[in-house]
Amino acid sequence: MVKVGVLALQGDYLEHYQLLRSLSGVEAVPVKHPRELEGVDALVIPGGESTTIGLLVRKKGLEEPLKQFAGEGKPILATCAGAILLAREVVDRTVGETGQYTLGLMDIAVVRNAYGRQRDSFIASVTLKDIGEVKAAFIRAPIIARAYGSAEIIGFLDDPTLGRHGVAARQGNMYAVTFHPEITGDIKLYKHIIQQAGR
Amino acid sequence: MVKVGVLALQGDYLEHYQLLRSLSGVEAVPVKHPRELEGVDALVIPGGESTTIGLLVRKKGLEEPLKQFAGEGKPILATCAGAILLAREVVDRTVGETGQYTLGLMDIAVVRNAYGRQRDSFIASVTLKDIGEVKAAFIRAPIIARAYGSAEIIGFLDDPTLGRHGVAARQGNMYAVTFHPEITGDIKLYKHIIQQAGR
Amino acid sequence: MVKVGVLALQGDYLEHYQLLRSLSGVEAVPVKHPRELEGVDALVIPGGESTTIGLLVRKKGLEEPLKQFAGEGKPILATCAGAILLAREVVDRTVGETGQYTLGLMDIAVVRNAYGRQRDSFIASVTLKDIGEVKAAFIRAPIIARAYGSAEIIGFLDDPTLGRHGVAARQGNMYAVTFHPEITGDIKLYKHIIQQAGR
Amino acid sequence: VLEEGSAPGRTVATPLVKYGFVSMLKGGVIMDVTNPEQAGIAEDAGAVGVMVLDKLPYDVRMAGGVARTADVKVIEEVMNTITIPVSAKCRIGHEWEARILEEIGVDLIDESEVLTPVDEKAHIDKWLFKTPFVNGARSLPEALRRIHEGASMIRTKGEPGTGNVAEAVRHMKLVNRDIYVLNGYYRNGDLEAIRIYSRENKVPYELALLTARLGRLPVVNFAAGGVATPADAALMMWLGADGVFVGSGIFKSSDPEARAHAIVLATAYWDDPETVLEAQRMVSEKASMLGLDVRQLKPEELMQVRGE
Amino acid sequence: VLEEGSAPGRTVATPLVKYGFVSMLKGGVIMDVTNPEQAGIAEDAGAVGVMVLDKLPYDVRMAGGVARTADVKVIEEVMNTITIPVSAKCRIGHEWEARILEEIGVDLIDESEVLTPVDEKAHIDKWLFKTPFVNGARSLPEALRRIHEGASMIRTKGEPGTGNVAEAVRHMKLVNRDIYVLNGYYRNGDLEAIRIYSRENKVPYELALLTARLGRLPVVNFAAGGVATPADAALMMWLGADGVFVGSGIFKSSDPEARAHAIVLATAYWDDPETVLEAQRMVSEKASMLGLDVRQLKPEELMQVRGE
Amino acid sequence: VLEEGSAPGRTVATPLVKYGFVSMLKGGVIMDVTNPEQAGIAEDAGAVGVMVLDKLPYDVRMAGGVARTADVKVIEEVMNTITIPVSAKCRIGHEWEARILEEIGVDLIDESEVLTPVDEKAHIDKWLFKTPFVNGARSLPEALRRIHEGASMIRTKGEPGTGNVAEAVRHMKLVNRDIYVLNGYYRNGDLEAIRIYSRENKVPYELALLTARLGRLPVVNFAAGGVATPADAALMMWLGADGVFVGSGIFKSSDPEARAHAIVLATAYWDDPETVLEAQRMVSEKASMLGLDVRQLKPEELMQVRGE
Repeated sequence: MVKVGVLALQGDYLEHYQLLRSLSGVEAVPVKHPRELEGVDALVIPGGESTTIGLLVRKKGLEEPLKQFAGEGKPILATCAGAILLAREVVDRTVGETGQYTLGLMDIAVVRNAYGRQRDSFIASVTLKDIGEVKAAFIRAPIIARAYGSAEIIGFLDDPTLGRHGVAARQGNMYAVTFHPEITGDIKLYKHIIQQAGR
Repeated sequence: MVKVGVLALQGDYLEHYQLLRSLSGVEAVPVKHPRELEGVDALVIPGGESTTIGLLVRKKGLEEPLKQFAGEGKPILATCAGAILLAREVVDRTVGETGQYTLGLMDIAVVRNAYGRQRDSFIASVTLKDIGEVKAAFIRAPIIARAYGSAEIIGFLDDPTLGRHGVAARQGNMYAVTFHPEITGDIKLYKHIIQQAGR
Repeated sequence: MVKVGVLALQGDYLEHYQLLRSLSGVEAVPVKHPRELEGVDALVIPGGESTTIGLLVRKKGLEEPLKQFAGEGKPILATCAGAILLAREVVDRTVGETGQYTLGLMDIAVVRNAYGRQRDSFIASVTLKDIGEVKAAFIRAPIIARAYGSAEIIGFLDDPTLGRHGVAARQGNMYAVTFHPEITGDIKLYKHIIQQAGR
Repeated sequence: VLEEGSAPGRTVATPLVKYGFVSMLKGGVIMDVTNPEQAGIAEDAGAVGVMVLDKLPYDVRMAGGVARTADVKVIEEVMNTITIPVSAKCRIGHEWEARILEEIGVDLIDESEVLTPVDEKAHIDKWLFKTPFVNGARSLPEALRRIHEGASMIRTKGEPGTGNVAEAVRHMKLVNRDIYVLNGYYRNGDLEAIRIYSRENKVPYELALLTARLGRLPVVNFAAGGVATPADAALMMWLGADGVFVGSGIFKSSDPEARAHAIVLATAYWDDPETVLEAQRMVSEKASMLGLDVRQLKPEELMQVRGE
Repeated sequence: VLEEGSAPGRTVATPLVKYGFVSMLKGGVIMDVTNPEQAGIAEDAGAVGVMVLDKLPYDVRMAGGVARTADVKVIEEVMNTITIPVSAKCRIGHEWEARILEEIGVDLIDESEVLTPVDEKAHIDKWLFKTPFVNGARSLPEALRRIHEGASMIRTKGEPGTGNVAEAVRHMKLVNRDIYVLNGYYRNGDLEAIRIYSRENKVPYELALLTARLGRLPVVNFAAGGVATPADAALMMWLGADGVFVGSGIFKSSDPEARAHAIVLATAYWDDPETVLEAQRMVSEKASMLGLDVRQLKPEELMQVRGE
Repeated sequence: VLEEGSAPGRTVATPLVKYGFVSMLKGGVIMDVTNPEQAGIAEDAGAVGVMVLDKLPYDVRMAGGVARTADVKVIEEVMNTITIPVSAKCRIGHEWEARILEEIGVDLIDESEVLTPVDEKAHIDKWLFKTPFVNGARSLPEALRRIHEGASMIRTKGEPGTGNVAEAVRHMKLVNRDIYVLNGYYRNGDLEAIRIYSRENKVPYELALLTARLGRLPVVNFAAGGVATPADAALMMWLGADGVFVGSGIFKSSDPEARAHAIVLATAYWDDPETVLEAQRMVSEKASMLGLDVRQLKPEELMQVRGE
């Protein structure tokens, strides 16, 4: 019985929560307070507004627990806003420097709202190294511009204006994806993570 | 340009009429009075209530024109009520002898309402000799119990209670079928008849 | 299949559009953006307000595409406001110099509102060299005062006050007429142009 | 009703089958009967079907009281006497009377305002039945609501049991005009107007759209209520009816055989004046049923207001 | 208007000529102006015509008193300043103001409810004029009555001088819907319904029939009353207007040049969102005229009720 | 929006994409702003989005006149200042203002009763847009009608600009109760009751059925109208709102930064009394906006009655 946590501060933690519960051999728990992190083997950070989530992480003193959670090498799956939260560098397509707070746990550079406004959101399939093909929704999605240090980009997509660009990255047990598999109901990524949780 | 007549006294002459018009090289005309029979190369008798149509044929003096129409060897396609009208012998599954009037142009014996009531109507495919497979609706359909003289049964169907039984017959250029191809929109039978009309 | 364009910025492009569509072997397309000029073999410029059309031509960057369209020697038929648009010189009967913008593709001088106000509009027949007699409506029509360079006047009309004056001109494949054949529904001019489009 | 040994792909009772059945009735006359003798007369007169009742609408009106489905045995005798389709009325909202009629194999069920309803608010959900249903309608919205519940056939309500065809004419024209109105919107691409229409009149949008596109009711539409003479029948056909129901008009007159025969004739040949005349000759005005002028009825005597 | 030496068969001012003229205005904007400067601005902005008034509708509303045709000299100056068609309003029923406008060669006359009418019951008989006329209409019957009197062009009345386009939207949809209704009848061959319609609404049968056949108004139809922003203009074109009249919306705002230009653009390219946006950018909400919510007006302040 | 070189099967703007977007707003607060500075404050306070208006509802109420969409340039400045989703209000029924908002790339459009409607009868057909829409609702039927027109998100209307959350509470409970009622019918297999419900309340049957099955609104549902304190926000979340709109409550108070921040906190942690308390501490009663007791408003001042 693997205990997977879902960071439930803001956004669509509910979709993750229900998909995980539909998997056998998994116990899904919502995480809002530091103390709900104990005994959690893996963590999922859902989509939403990264500025809001960042603010609440600091406000509720989740900063440290998350860092050492990552430090203990427990797997983390971050989607969209999650990815921004883990990135070290963040810029916005129009606003440029946002100076917003992030955990900065991964050595990646992220560009927010890369595809433009909400109406440019779309659904596409992406092939991820070691995981296979995933069908997902790109909602006001960012892109991973660069990966450096021990981080590597594990998924790409073609686009006429942006050319070839990164949409998924990995560093140790941390996975950052710019898309939403939970909207289309695709569960491959979760399975992969559960294995990572070992035992 | 083949001129095909549709007997338009009662029933669903309209469905025939529209399907025929959708065929190229065919001119469809509704027939209600004896004088509308001139210049007609082929005739279709639609579904409906055989007692009603029979009555009107006599009432409007179509009896003779139809007999000699058949006499001239012009092809006739009769569906369901039409088939009953051409039969020499007619009995009903429950009522037994009906003593209803028919043209009696074909040497066949017909049992009406053979499958039971309306709710026993169904849709099925039938293979007709020399014509191929036809998809049609059996609506309160009769069956052709026996064919004698120069008449022959050209289509069969299996049924648990009735066993193997006839559903289509032919005598010269007269075709009697117990089903409705015009309901499902199947046009093979028409094509076949048009060829029969020569030239 | 000749592809004829109608400049659909303002005015009665619809009348042209419907008449052209009623001709067999012609495909009529409305032109509002530069990109709708590709694959157009001939162009018709309809009646309307020349100042408005001129403004929109510049506003929507149709200036260049039209010049090189003419440069490629593809036939152009311009009616009334169209004629003004192609003229190099334009004056108004009362206002004198208007200093309004034109494409200036033809070496003709045009006098606007030559007949006076709207109530002086009329319907008459005109004989055009190489085309024959055309019945048309003169609506607040201009006149072609002079033709110089390679341009020549191909149609005349008598008037008690103006004497003999030009109402149609030609320069290469460009035809400028001061009247409206599409109001009376006369299609000779179109046929002539389609031939010009070759093939 | 699965029998022994069947190949794949033969199914019973789809909408298409019901549709097939009712379009066999087109151009015909269905007559109200209360016993086998009358049923026989109807068949001999050329009816394409009979409607079995306990009492003719006119008598229902006179007797008052509670009117229910006809006697089962009577219906069966009728079914064993004639060969044409047999239909029967059931009380509005009375699921089980309908269940029974299906059970005994009635060909067509009429959920009718002539009988005393058991539920003024809710009609029967007719998709649950294999037997096709026919319902009455005073206007297009009412018709579309019935189709939405699974009716395979529609008829005008008219004012039953009055021998006065005026209300039927009014309903028929009302239905036609709304159809043309929708058709007008549709052809001019004004879907918003269709949306507002279906909201204001409480009908499903898809059906309104379908009707707008077809330019006619998506199902067969008969005229009913107060038809008493061949001319009435011809008139209703002329107004676009696909066929005619005759209630008390025939068996409350004193020349039923001839009248039945004449109306059949007039219905079939409505667009041929000569034949209609011929039909008109077969009946006499003295013999027709005594009618009722609608303006004389008290509100709670109106049957057409039942159901909604 | 016989001049010297003419061949046979050239006639002036037939309906066709008028029709020709107004269809040249299609897809354009006609703006209310009170002096040549404003007229110039309008022309430079790409207007296809100007409407000369003594006071803008908003000021008419505020000033009260008797509103008449504009000054003749002003109209002529305007005619000598710009090259686009010049039109002017005259009081409802005032034959002679119209006569004069024709005399000075105005291209289009608007018999308008903005001015104080001299006869609420009878409009001018416009067949007697060579100059084309335009009239306002709140509904199709009103429009057909004006056409019956010889109007070559129709516009919605809306509620002038309020900068609120709601009434214009309401009128436009009313007109469209009636047309589709008639069209529906016509296509289904229900001439009787058209007959009843023209009786109930007091319009000539032939015109109703013609409209029913064409499926649109037999003459050009512009939107007017309360247009204040490019988006409003695009909305009206989207609703099927052939063009747009702008009253106080432009010269009562504080950015008239840009606004004029933007509305022209939005009208011409109404079906191209990008351009409409471009146009919307050229104006700012703070600068638009102060509007009036129709729910706040007293009945005798409504202009749209004048004439019938 | 076809770009160069694409593999098969990537489409934009399906309902799923809109649904995805709005569910990212869940648990968040969207604030009314009139300029970029306020937008900045909102973002720093942790808002998940801002609603751009020309005037705050309270001022709309005080100023009267015609209220339209905000200035396009203002909206764009806001979009270039903050990173969170930007939405704007448009007049009910004004297709083109919506068209424009889509064109400039607004993330969410609110067809709102705060602005002066151009058509009280018909809302915009929102299926024609890629940008998601949000509409106000006083009851479940009103909500389902908006969803039927393509709304991707619903909010309570409440009574805007009063700082009194009583009406919002009333609307929220009304919506919830109808859902439970439908849910009750559904679980007990009483589809007939659902049929009657959708007829009586003029809503499409399928949607009522879907709602009955899900036991909640098929789309995201926010609370709006009169929220003024963190406790109000927590209360609305407790009542089942997915998030909160705050109108004049924040920028009409005299401690906007703290209040904005506190409401964000209270919304996110509504089920944790401690945090709500913490949030309540960040504001003071003296500083909140001066409210209006609904019992004191005149009928034609009510905004919640617009549209239907």
